[in-house]
Amino acid sequence: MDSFKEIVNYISNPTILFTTVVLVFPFIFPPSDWFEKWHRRLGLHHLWGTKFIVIAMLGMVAFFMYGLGDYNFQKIVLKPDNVPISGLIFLVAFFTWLAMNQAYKNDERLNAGEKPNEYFEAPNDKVLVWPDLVYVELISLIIASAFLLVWSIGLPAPIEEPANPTESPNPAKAPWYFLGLQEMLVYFDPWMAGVVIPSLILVGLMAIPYIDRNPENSGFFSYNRRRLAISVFMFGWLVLWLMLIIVGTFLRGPNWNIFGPFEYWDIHKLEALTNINVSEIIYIKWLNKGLPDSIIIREIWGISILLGYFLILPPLLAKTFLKDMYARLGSVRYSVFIVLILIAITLPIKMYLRWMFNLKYIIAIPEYFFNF
Amino acid sequence: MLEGKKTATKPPVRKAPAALGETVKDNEVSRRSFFSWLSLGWIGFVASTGGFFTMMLRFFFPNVLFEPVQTFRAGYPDDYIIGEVDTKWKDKYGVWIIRNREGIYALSTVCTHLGCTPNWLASARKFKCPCHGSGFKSTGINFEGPAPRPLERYRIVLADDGEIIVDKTQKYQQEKGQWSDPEAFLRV
Amino acid sequence: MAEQTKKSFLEKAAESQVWKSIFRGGGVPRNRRQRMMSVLNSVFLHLHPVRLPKHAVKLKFTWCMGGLSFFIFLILTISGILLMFYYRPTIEYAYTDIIDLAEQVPFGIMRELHRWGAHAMVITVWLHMFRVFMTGSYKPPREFNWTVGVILLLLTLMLSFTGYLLPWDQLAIWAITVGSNMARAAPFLGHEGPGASLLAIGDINFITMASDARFALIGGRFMGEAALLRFYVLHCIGLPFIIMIFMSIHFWRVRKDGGISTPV
Amino acid sequence: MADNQERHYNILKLNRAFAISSLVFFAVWILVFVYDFQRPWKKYQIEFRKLEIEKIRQDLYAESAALEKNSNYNQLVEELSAAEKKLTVRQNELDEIVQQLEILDAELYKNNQLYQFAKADLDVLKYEYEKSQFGHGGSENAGEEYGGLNIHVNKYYLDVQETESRIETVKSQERKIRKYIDEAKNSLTTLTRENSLLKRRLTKVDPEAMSFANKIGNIVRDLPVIDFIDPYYEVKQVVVKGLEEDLIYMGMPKVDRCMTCHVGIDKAGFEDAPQPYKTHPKLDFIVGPSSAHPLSEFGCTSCHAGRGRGTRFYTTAHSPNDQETAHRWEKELGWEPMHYWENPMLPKRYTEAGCYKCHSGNMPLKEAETLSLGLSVFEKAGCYACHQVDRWNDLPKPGPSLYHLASKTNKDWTYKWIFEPRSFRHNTWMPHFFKKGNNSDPEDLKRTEQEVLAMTEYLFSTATPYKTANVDYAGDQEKGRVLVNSLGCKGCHQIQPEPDSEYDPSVDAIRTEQGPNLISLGSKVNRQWLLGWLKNPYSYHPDTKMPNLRLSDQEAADIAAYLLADKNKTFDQLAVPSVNESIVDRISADFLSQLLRQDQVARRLEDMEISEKLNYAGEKLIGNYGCYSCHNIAGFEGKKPIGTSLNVEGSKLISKLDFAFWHDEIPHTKWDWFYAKVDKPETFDLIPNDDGTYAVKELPSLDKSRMPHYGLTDKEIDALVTLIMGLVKDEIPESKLPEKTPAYLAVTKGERFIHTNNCLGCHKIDGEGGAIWTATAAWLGEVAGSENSEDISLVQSFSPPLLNTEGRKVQPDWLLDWFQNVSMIRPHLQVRMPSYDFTHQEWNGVIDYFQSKDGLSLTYENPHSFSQASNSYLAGQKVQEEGACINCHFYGAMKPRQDALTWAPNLVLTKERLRPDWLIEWFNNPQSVMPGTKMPAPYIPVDEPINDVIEYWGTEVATFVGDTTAMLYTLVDWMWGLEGVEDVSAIVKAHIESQGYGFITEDEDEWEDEEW
Repeated sequence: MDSFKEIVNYISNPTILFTTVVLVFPFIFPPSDWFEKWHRRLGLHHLWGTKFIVIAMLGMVAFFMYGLGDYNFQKIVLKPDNVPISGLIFLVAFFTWLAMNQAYKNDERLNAGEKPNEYFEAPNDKVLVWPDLVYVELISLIIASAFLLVWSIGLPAPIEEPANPTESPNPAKAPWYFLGLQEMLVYFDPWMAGVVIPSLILVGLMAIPYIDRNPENSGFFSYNRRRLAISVFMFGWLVLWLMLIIVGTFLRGPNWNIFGPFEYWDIHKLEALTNINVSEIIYIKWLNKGLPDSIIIREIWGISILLGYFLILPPLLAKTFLKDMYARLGSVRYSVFIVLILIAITLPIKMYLRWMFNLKYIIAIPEYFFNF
Repeated sequence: MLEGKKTATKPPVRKAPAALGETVKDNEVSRRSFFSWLSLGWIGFVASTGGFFTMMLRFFFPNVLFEPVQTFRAGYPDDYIIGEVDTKWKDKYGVWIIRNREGIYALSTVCTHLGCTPNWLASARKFKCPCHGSGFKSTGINFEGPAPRPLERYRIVLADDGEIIVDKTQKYQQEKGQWSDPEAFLRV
Repeated sequence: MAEQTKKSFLEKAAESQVWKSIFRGGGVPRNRRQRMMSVLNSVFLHLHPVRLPKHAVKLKFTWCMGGLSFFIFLILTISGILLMFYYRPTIEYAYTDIIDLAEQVPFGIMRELHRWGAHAMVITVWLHMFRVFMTGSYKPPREFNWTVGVILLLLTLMLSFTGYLLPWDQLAIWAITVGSNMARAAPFLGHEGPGASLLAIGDINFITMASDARFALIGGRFMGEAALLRFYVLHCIGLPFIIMIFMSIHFWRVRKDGGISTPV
Repeated sequence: MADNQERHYNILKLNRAFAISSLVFFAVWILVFVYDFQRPWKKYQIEFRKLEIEKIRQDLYAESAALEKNSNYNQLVEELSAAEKKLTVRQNELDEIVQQLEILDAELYKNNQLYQFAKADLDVLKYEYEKSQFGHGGSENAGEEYGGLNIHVNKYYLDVQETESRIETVKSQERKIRKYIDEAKNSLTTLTRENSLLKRRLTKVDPEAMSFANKIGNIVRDLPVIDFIDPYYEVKQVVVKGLEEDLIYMGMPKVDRCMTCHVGIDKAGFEDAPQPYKTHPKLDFIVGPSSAHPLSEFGCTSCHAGRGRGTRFYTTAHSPNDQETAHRWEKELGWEPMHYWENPMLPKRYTEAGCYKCHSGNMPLKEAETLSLGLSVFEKAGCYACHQVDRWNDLPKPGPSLYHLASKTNKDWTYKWIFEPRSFRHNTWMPHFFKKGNNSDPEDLKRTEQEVLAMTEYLFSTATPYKTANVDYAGDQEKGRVLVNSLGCKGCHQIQPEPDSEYDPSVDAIRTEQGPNLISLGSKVNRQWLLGWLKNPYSYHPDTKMPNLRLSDQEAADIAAYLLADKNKTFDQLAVPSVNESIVDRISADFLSQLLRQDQVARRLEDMEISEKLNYAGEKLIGNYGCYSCHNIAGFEGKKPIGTSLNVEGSKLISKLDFAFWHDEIPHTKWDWFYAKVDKPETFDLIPNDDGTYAVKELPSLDKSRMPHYGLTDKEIDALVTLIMGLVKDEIPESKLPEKTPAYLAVTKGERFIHTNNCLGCHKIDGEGGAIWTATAAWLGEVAGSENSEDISLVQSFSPPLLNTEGRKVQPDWLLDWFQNVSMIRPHLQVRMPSYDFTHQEWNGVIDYFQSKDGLSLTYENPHSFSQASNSYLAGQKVQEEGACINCHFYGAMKPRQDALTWAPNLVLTKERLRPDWLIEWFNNPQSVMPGTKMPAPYIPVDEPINDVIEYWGTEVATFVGDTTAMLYTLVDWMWGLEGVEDVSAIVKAHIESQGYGFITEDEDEWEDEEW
């Protein structure tokens, strides 16, 4: 069994975990025909069948039960403020399944030329709110209240030692719903991870209805006809948001080092964190001279890379891969969409640059706190 | 915002007399006068709202702070000998003041490993942490033991009367490239 | 008397002038009209339309997450107001008041209810948004209500964040320290943000530790008394006030935009 | 648009109304911003900034002028330019060095990075390796990997070090080249430091000295709305941790914002600026950052009181020093009394009240003259006897004992004295209970006369006899007069028949009032009592402060004869009224009715004889007036004092002070109430009329204010009010109090003991005290003529000795012995150290005080050892010979060579008495130890050629040449070897009786030059 723990610990390393998830993701949530083909061929569509959710839930429960027998796992999972995240894992898994299950069923109906499941009730075939909805609501309220009360009795709210601004706990973590952002701090400076990215997430979310102009499939679950939209959303929601939260909560330990779920939080654990900037690579490693004094000359390479990424890539894509999309969205919507997507993609890009080349900053101007 | 207000209020005011000059019969409304009165009204209203929000914003910055003083006066540059680590503020403020040929800097006495307080070993010319043996050079750079990064430096500037002021609110970390900040190092 | 009329006490009560004046003549709805009127005549139920598509009452479709979010918000409001009777937002008292809630105050479980409810609300709001996305319910004419929803999501997170500081323990201040340190890196507005050092005239820097965005948030250069008070006021008055305004808009727009989304 | 259906208003009108209302609204907003921006303190800061600029400019001007005149400076400037010229020749070398450094820096950067990377990897491997050792997983070949990488890392480290040393070499080359220029620059910087600092300061405050950007910034930083960022004009404050503002429910740390307007308060150089810009006086002592009371630790209101958080003149609760100031403030600053703050600022004259809350154990308080005077008066006047204050709980009653009054004086005198003490002795501390504003009606006078008669009757009927040995020497008045002047009586007593119109009360002046003014004793006491008292005061009153002067019977008789010769005829002729039974009945009835019904009272009175009534009334009246609080009176032992306890009087709520009918005439402040109460205690029994006269309130006799009238001067009353305002309940944490070291406690206790027992009436310590010197001078004038009495050094030599360095000076066990058994030390002195009946503990307290004051804490020392065969002893013998100590000092029975005028202590006493260390200090510089002493520093060879020393001083002395201390120790050794008679008093007495002092009355100058 120890070897199982070691395997789990091993694959918990973000390099492996993230790479796996990124590689598998398009096959689970195929954004295009090609992936769709393999999705079917690999039988991944069975994931959304009724059998699977039973197996998955049982499996997850079994994993947690097994894990709770381990001191380290128990310690991190049963930390009062982490309990909701365990709940979140189950809930998200279930509801993702529920949504996809209904979506696939509807897709089949649509493919068969039928109306979606939700349509069976013709517009005139309505029900009165009293008592059906009111009653359902009342019952939900009762169940939810009872659930919260049980939770409250069962799990005391945490109260740790009194606040001490001079003695920081190790690790010091933000509230769990912001841990995704804190995780990004490893790869970005605070102005990006803490300000720009959250703002863009909000802007991006608000922009969804204005960019996704596909008029179809409103009011019922479906996948096929919105697969790009859903795939992109799912990637952001499940991978970039929830997975980073889970990593930040369960896997980040002292000195913000990565610890597997069954690993002891050893404060002495070390990770080589020596990183290097693009300018240093170019001037010192390659050109073998000192860094130039002028900031512009020093950072011209990084600036060029970034300008190329944000100014040249979008039109290039518009002419090639995303030709259809460009035509559909028009230039303004396309620009907004592509910039948001490109910024979102910088996160995985920077992650891999860090893991592979120890790259710290593409542009490093600490003089003005401008590091990217 | 203020500037916007000033420039924006002018044109309608100039227009107003012209509008008033026209004879307005009963219910007939001149488009121009309608426009200028209305816009004047809106400009005034928006500006006032601006005033309200400015007030709201300013309200969040009190005129005095009740925070403990984090700065202290550390005597004059001449009190420090070139090449020596001065430990006289260690107990009271948790700061070493070191003068080298170029100038003076203030090092935090908190070991970057687990926060113990290292000792200055004058004969070996190094800071040695008694807890886990981390060693730092007189610059604060870590060179032995488990400490992951150099000691932090504090802001150090000259007061009007030439006395050194050490400000512990501002820290400079070498690994972040902050030691090159002009206030991380006092040139004398 | 009871024998003569053969009406139960409740029935009699429902016919009294007092009952009728309060419930606008409503008894237990027994026919279609009464069922409609019971919704129309109640200020609370009036939130609902009178009639709904069938799938709107199916949990499988709605997940009930929006309703639960609102309901948990109500639980949080009530438990929060109760907590305010014992909790004093000062660095002297905050921590010990929280201890007393657990140790001494009758039904101090209110604090657990509040805390876990807050976590639950964050989750239900997320899931609500997830469901709305998956059913494509943000599409015209509901774009703006989706935007309002995003604002509500943000406000929910901010409410939870501001509440996190109030116990004034290590967990609280360090979580908030880590969180609010982001503000000091805000471009141009934080003293460690890109460009902040450019906002200067001569020797005078305009964005400093005592004048940046983080200062406005925590009311000081360090996490301290002012931060606690500011977070408390935001948590108990400021943000609830704003979120209620946006919730009203949200609910109103749900009705005005045609109720729950349905397949065309 | 065109059709206006369903409309009521003309839209144009509405638009117009909207436009106008929103413009007005906007104008109101501008007003709001202006209101918020215009803080009253700003104008003071603006004004102060001008003052500061002016001052720095002046300083800078002066400094620059001084610099230009400094030849050193001009020379350095020239040197520098020469060095710079020289350097241009070697510019190529420098350029090359710069290039080299650039390359080397890049190399170092790279090497360092390689090293850091490798090191980080190594550390990880090390951890992995250690973990694998521990059995917690980790790769198995971690050890090998670790070892392999370690070699790499070490190599990289060597690379780094190598580059570093190369950089150091290049840099040292550069330094060598720049050596001269650097040196010149450094010395120039040192020379111009003050100048450049002033310039720096000027650029911070003076817009004209600022760069263009800063000039703009200087304006922008104080603009409305953004003036939170880094304003120049700002609310300044000090948060005083530990000192709390009493907010009834709880204490809150003090927050003082006074320096927001009093901007210059801690900046030296604005001593002459007008308020509120003035520098605080005595910055080195208080307020200054390095003083004992820095502003940041004590704030302002902890001493001055007031509403520290205020930033406006009114809201800070300023208090005017006098009515004139109040009117000026009202006019100029819109001031009015701040009624909503219990502790308004203390007026300037009562400021020292703030010192007391921390320094309540001291006497005197340094730098607090008024408060010290207040303490002195409070103790002297015996306020503490009626008004309990913890500080004085242990003191005996301030007045003389009346247990044996009948043996001391007679009834008539007693009656007249009680009725009006100042008619007998103009400056007595015994206060007036009668003939006050509230009991001077003819009716009142009649009653009070009978009251005094009753009290006198009681005192005499309860008095027990005072037994003294019957002395029958005839006294000589003249001799007595000389004795009174020379023995030291005047350290504590005055003989001052008329009031001194220029009397200026001070702690020092009150020292001569320790005992009563010795006038008109002939009208007061009987001779037998006086003789007994003079011989041994303790036999009459064990608690008296009057010590025993060890008078012989003859001396006592002489003094008594002198003192009794003075009579007060006017006083003697005052009539004593006869007993008026009906009034005595009324008085007795007043008291009886407190216990009995009216009919019972009448019956009781019928049953009583007149003497019984007098005794009864007398006893009750003594209780009523509280006479027993100050005097020992039979039947009142252990009774509580009658006055209000004043322990926290300064913190009393003003609403608890009854101003009665005084609405405008007395400002309603605590201090004005106290002033009125002390100045004229019956004030609040009176009703002021418009014409300046008073009516008396309708009060039963026993309800009238009993507080007596002391006839104090304004200065004394102010001092007392200062003290009372200082008696507050504030809790001061230990951290703010002087550190309670044993030495501090000993000194504090000692100072108070010394004050209470008036040691400084005779002695001077560190320049304080010595009230007796005037008497000494007077005596000198009589025995040796005015030219001698004007010679201050002579006066000093005939006055009690200075006690500077007493702790270091004497051996403590000798001092204790001597205190308890006083013997002659200074043979020429007439003035006598009295014998006190202090306990061992009290004497030890005094010794501890002396020692602690001098920084000594040891109580036991090794005795000084010496050998009569040693070089040192022999050398000492030579030195004393050459120094001719015998000229002034007794060597046992051997009389000094010179006249008694210059005589000095018997050196045989020294080994028992003095500490060798102190003797060295003394020999080195007698004047610095005891300024004005007649002792010269012993002459010893210091710079003379060694052969001369051997020739003139002998080989023994020569061995000590070059070591002054050792040389002086030879004298110590010699003295320790000196044996002989210790008590030379008989010799001295015989000599002075036969030959006198040998005062030189002619040709004073020559005398001084030759001898000293």
